[in-house]
Amino acid sequence: MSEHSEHVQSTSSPLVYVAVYLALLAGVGLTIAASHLNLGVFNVIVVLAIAFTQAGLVVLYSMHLKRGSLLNKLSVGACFFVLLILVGMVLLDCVSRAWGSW
Amino acid sequence: MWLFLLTEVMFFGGLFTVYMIYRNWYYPAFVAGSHQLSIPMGGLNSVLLITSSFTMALAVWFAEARKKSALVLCLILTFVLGVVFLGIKGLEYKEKFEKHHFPGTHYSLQSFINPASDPVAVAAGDKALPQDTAQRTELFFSLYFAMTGMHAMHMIVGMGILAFMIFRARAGAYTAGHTQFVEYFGYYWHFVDIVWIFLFPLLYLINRH
Amino acid sequence: MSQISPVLWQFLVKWLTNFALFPPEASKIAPQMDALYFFIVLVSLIGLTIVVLLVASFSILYNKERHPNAVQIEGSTLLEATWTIIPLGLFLVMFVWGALIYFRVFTPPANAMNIYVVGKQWMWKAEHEGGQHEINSLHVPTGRAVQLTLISQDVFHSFSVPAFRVKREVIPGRYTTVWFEATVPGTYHLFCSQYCGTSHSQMIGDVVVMSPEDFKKWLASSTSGASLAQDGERLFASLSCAACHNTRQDARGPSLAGVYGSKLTLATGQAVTADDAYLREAILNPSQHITQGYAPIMPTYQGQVSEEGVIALVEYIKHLDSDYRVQQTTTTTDLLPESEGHAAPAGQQTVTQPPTTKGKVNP
Amino acid sequence: MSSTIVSLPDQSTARIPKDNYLTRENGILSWLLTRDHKRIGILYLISMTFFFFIGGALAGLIRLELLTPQSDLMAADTYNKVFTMHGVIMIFFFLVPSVPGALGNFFLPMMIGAKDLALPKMNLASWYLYMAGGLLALWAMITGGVDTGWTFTTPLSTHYVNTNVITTGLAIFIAGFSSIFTGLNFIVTIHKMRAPGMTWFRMPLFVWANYAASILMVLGTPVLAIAIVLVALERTFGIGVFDPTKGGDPLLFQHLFWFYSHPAVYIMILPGMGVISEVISTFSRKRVFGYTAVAFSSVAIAVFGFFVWAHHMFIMGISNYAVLVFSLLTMLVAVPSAIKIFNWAFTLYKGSITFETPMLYAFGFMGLFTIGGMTGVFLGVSGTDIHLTETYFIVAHFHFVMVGGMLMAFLAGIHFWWPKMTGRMYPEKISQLAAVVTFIGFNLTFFPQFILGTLGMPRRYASYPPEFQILNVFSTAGATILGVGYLLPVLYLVWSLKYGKIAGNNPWQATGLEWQTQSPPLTENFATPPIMDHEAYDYEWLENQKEKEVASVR
Repeated sequence: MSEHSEHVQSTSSPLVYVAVYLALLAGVGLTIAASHLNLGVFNVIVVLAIAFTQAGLVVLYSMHLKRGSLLNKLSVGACFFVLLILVGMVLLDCVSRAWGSW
Repeated sequence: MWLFLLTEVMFFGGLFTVYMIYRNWYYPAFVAGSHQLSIPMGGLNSVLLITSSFTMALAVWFAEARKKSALVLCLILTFVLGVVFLGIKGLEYKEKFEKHHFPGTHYSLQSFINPASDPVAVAAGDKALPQDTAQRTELFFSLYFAMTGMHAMHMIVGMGILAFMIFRARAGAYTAGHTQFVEYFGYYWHFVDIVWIFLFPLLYLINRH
Repeated sequence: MSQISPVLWQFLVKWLTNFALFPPEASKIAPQMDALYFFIVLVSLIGLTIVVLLVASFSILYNKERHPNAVQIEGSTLLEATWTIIPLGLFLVMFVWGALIYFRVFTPPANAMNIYVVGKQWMWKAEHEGGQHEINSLHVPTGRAVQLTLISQDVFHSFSVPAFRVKREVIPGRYTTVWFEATVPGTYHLFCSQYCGTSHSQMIGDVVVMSPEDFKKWLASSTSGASLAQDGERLFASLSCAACHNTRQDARGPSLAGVYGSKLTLATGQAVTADDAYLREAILNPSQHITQGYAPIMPTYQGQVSEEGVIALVEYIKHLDSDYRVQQTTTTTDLLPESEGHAAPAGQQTVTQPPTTKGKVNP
Repeated sequence: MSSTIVSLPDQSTARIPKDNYLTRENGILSWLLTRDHKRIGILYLISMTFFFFIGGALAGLIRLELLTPQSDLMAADTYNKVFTMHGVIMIFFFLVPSVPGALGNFFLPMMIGAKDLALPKMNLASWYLYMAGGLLALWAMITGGVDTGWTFTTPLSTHYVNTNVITTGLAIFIAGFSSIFTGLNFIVTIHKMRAPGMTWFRMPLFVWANYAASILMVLGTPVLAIAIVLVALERTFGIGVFDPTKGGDPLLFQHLFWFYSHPAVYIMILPGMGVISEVISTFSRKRVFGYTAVAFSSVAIAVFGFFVWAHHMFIMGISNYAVLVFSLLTMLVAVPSAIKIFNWAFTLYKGSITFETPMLYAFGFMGLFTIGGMTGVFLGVSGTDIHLTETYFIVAHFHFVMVGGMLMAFLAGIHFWWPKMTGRMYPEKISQLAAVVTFIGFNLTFFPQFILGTLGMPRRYASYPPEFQILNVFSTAGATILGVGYLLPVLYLVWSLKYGKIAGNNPWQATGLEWQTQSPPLTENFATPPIMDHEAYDYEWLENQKEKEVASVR
């Protein structure tokens, strides 16, 4: 499974990983804390925002996307776009069914 | 490898879509279902998986730095953390089976119709749900089992590869410059971690106040 | 040869006598839909002719014998733009036109006469308000908007009447509606067009369109003795609904008189209109449809009432606002006020839409 | 046809090159364990021909049954199983892998001047997965069949049938992996393995088309996989996700299913469009008119392809708002196809056209695909969709696109590249006859179905009202002719393996890199790695090249 042939020695120091690790642990703590607050609809938004930040950290640093090729960045972008379409359009249908005919 | 992970994203994406819709429709049932899940266990699992992801990242780094024993140690740590994660998951599953929260013919609504009978529900301060709402908790548990099950399946596959890698790493296979396999496996393991990062708040942490 | 030819002959004769390119137009919407259909056919034909002409004439003009050396041409932005924009424009016209018709078909007029249809493997069951039941057939009058409220007991079916140009998926667990106004008396095909299992192709029937007078006669002759609402009343009593849903001061449930068609505020703060679909949901999944000010104590009737039962209950609640008994017994036939049937020409309903309430729902 | 561009070497002296990918290694194992993309392409070709004829035989049974209004040849449940398996086999085991699996595997690396695909082992794995899936599907068919229709509509497929749904689902799941692997491989190959000088806009349009299709495969297939997994879980455990009695929404399944299965239509047709671009350019000796427009329309189709899936569900109770949005987007996706058709037509303009078999198939494609595409508009327009959906109109529509479009393109490609694959020409006259027979048979089979659909005959009916019989008889008669049209190529192509004329390197005088090497090619494709120093479809470059060769020989 090789797709970047221009594989470089990823010399990012383990310090980055430690930082990411700590940030992720903090994220877990934060989500648990946030879920105990009563924020109404914002609960899910806050929780998802934290989750996306965490995922972003992992993707960018642990998975080296930040230093990855343009192709990788593009394809990740494309994938999230398509995923967004899937979730968004299905939700559009299911939510708007309740709106009645007009 | 990235492209392969993207297919995985779409695979789980389908599940998340289903989850989003039902959560939107049957929110009270999802809250009650979520309260049946144990935050300490789920939280501990989060920590475990994040740690294993960390050790995996270190493993990649050690492989590139050509430090064999450190690499093997990190891989073993990753593996052990994975085993513990699955063990805890197994305990959680076992509890659900005993309470008949596994969807299907034996599904029981007791904890939701009559929360007083269930210490977990009492602890969460759940009120009794009307029967029709309670029935929707089955959907929650369906999705819970489907999503965590798929996730666990990915972990089991990953740990199979991990075992193979430990074996090869001890023979010095990855510390001679060919680190790509370790690196790609690392991507896979991080992906599994990311899925859990989303699963944990979405399943365990619905409306805990 | 001598054996084959009579068969062939028969075929040809049959074909020539029965030949049709499209089914009879027997509803008000049919000519409108056919107009769009022929518009698209026309556009397609023109498009096809252009392509065929281009290919044929280029093939003749520039075949190798006549034109041994090809001239390399890069392309032409102007031409590209032409065949991007013209088709796009045409497609957009079709889209708007199609959408208008779509909403006409699926937005019933207010004064439509309601018939319930239950689909199950593998038959259609139609229930008229007057209690007339039909299996695999549907009798409707001409000149009157008929709204069908459809539901399936098991799998997806699809209620299709080609002569009316209407079709609607019949879904388990949810009412769908479609309406039409028949114009030409006759007997037409009724198909299930969504594959629904082994005997899918047997799930067919007849739609009988009658003149209003004949329809009255038919209603009178095929009544089962009790109207749908009366069936519903019986069920209402046997399920002891009235124990809570009554007009007493200390009633545990809201009174249902006049509830149909009214705007309700739910316990969740949502505003909804109590229509058929809402009533059905409220019977089967009550806790999500609690009216403001009441406790969620109503048990679910999921699995205890058949779809026909739910329909009867809905119909009963619908008629609670008035002295329905009098109405029903005197006349299932009064359901056909000749004057009203023509009052609101069907098609115009969608064009002048009343302002919507979508903002209020779903905060 | 008096004029032709075919230039064959002198038959008395010409020999098939001794060293080529077919002769390099021998024995069954050398085929079964090969990593050569060309051999894998041949494996795909053989196995999918096998599946095509099984699917075709089932189609024959369907048409025979529909000869009479009663269900007399088969009982209704048998008929249901037959059309289900026809759909499953034709779609998942023939159409989806056809052009990418056989022609794409074989020629895509050659066209970009690579010596193999980027991931040869994965390529072989994808063939094994394909075979595993295919055999599992056949096994499911033999041990009782499945009668849900290829769409597996819930709750019918989850609660109301007792047939091999899970086995068939598993077969499709496995085949899905095969198609993901192929797609992955193509994307990586196109990005990483292009020859020096092969810039993006020098790639043949066939490569562009396959690239677009690969994106769809990679991103769409997993969603189908999860839908199938959920159906299987529902059947085994009763998890209720699609069960209305438990609060599930059966429509959600259709959302997930069509999220893959609509783009799948483009997975099937896009590579076919790529073939047509190659063929039309070659036989009119001209660069494809508006190369960039055609290339980008492929990508546009791929992107828009993801937006339109719910037009399969207009009458199924999705919300009116969703209908509006999806109908509008469907109109947009029709435009790139129109662009392509017109560009192909204008490629002919001032060309120098000859009418060999591939070109005849390409003309057939253009006519039939135009009809197929336009009838798609009838179904994308929400108003007419109400009347026409779920009838024979839709059956005719997608057969025009899939069989009239895709299969014509596949046959065009097979004939076009046959000399390159085998080193021998197919017999020209009889193959032209086959092309014409196919075209006539096809129209006779499927055109009456448009009328049947407009008249309202629903699809998937084992028996039907007698007034529809005459058109059905026409259709069945046409199917017989069509069957002959498909059998002929198999016969004469096999015949040509031994007796065909020796083709030489470039019988069509085409410009693609694949034609600049020997036929059949070496295992490593090119003796020296090629350098792309000209634009795609540059016939003047080819002329110069020939002159140079002549000069150097002297």
